[in-house]
Amino acid sequence: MTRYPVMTSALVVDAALVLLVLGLALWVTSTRAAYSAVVGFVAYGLLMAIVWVRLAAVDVAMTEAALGTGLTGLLLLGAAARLAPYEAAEVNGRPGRWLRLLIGLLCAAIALGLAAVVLMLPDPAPTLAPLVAENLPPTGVGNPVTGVLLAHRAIDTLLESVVLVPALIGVWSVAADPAWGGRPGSLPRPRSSSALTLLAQVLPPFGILIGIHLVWNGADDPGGKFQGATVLAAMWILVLIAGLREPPAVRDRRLRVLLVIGALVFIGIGVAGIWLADAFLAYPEGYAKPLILAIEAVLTLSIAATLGLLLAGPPASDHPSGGLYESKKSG
Amino acid sequence: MNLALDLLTIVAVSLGALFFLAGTVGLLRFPDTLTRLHALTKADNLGLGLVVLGLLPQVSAPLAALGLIAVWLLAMLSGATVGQLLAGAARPPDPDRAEMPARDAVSSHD
Amino acid sequence: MNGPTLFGLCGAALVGLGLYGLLCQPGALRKILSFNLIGSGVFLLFGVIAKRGGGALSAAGLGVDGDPVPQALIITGLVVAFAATSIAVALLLRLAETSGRSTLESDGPRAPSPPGDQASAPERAS
Amino acid sequence: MTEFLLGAAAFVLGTVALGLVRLLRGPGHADRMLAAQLLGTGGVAALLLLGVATGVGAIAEVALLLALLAAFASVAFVSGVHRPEGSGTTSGTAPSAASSQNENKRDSK
Repeated sequence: MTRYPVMTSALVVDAALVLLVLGLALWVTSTRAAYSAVVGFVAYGLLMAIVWVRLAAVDVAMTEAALGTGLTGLLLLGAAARLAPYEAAEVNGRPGRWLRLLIGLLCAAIALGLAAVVLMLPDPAPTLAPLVAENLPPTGVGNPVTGVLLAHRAIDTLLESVVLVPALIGVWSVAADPAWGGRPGSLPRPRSSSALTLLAQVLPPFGILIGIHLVWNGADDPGGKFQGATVLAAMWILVLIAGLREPPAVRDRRLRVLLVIGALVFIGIGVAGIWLADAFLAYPEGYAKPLILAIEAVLTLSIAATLGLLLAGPPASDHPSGGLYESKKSG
Repeated sequence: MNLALDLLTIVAVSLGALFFLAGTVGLLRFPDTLTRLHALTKADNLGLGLVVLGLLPQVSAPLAALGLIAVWLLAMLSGATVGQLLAGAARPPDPDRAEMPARDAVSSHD
Repeated sequence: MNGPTLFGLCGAALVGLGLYGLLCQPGALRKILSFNLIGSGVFLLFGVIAKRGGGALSAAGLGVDGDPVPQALIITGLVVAFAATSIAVALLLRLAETSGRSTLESDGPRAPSPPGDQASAPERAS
Repeated sequence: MTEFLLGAAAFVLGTVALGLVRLLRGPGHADRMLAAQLLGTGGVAALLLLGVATGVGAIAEVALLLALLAAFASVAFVSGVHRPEGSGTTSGTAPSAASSQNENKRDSK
């Protein structure tokens, strides 16, 4: 298993990918209709997943595939559809021709500067990989990325899972006052269709299986809680869109506990580490792997719920079928 | 034996690639959304299916083979559903629009 | 020219493109998209550094051939970028709902169009 | 064999990339989404080919994820098309300064 068995074919794939990615990026920035730009962006995320595979970052590729094409696509496509009526007025805000030229030149200069940096990267490249490989066995996990996320740089991961909660509070906080505490209402509610219902009934069991598999496997192989949580969130949202379930009301106390339990368990184990292993977020000898798995399991649930609710948007109304539009008409 | 399996891989993967090409040509050349959708679903199911078939002899672990088949089945399931949904979106079942060809409905309402 | 360098140059170009879109596109949703492109370009640069720094792990027989530290950072970054995008989209939808516009320009007082009256949106003078 | 599989991956990618011309041309949102859908399936095929060619089994799981979530974007698309129904007849009324190549191609039904 050599890294580049055949240099030329591999390089052709890479070059094709780069051209495609740049072409789509150009389309996203330059096309006039926002909806087309968003569709281009979804395709762009898909290609980026393949790019990550080519860069030997399979963990990242999974995250990109799940977040970039799945959840972000839903979020942005929905927003573009709802913003379409306002779009015609946007043309007025365009900067003038000369200003655009100037901006273009400056951006090109920045890109060229970055390109120069890429070409001048030190060779041999500095790396922390040997250090990680050396320190991986004590953690008991076999996937170096998971090891970094949960053992070596656990503070980053903790802050990240904490930061998702304020992000959700931020989304909720743009709700209109009377709607506070109600059910999220940004999800699209298409006309009920048997195909959609079928998809929402058949796909989630597979999705949940794959999500659990990703989390469980993430200890030793590519995968992990973010990827698994994204899949779980996507399945939940699919069920909500199909109308098989209603999104939970924001004031629901059990929901709120679910949202923060992951970070709390993480912090709790981290604080316990001060006494048991002499450092915040350190794991006692021999217990690293079970503790990491426990944290991953609870964090997965919390992250999945948070991601799903981020997509579902701010609370809209208490009306069972109430979207934003219904609540506005009545008010 | 090995040669035969390799040959199977080459034939099936090439055929699959060909179906992708056919699907693309159809997507580009066919006159309206529904016929394009038709071309696309052919490429989806047959192209991917043939590629998976071709790759099966090349993987050693049975679990990996199972994974390949699972990918194909999932793609079929979502492809079929999405085909339904997109077709519904391309031609909404309103009586005043139903008789129009999809492309006219698309461009004339602007 | 090898693969990682190619992707590195691609990342640099993405940052430039995204920056241009962020500055020149008037629509706020387009700005969000462009901002995501910039972020994606930065992640790509990180990924190239991870790939270049790899090799030691594959030698150790772990089967992963990139520096896991930048890769872990990219994963964290992707999730946070999604959270930030969802906040931006929520703010933007609320802005459109209350003020009837989807741009960020603030010059001059605008007649507030009633929320939901979407037909009147394009008639506002700029 | 590796070379052949890599070549096939490049071919499939290049082919579905050609399909992206449909993304440029439209004319409707549905057509654009079709191009993205084809790119999705082609991407899954290319990933499977790459995975077997390089011997990294986990790549197949990326393909699995893509296949699982490809339907998702299309569901969003379909729901998005129905949402602004009846209210989105504003396109084309704006004074478009430069060449409005896409202005009239939006199907805002």
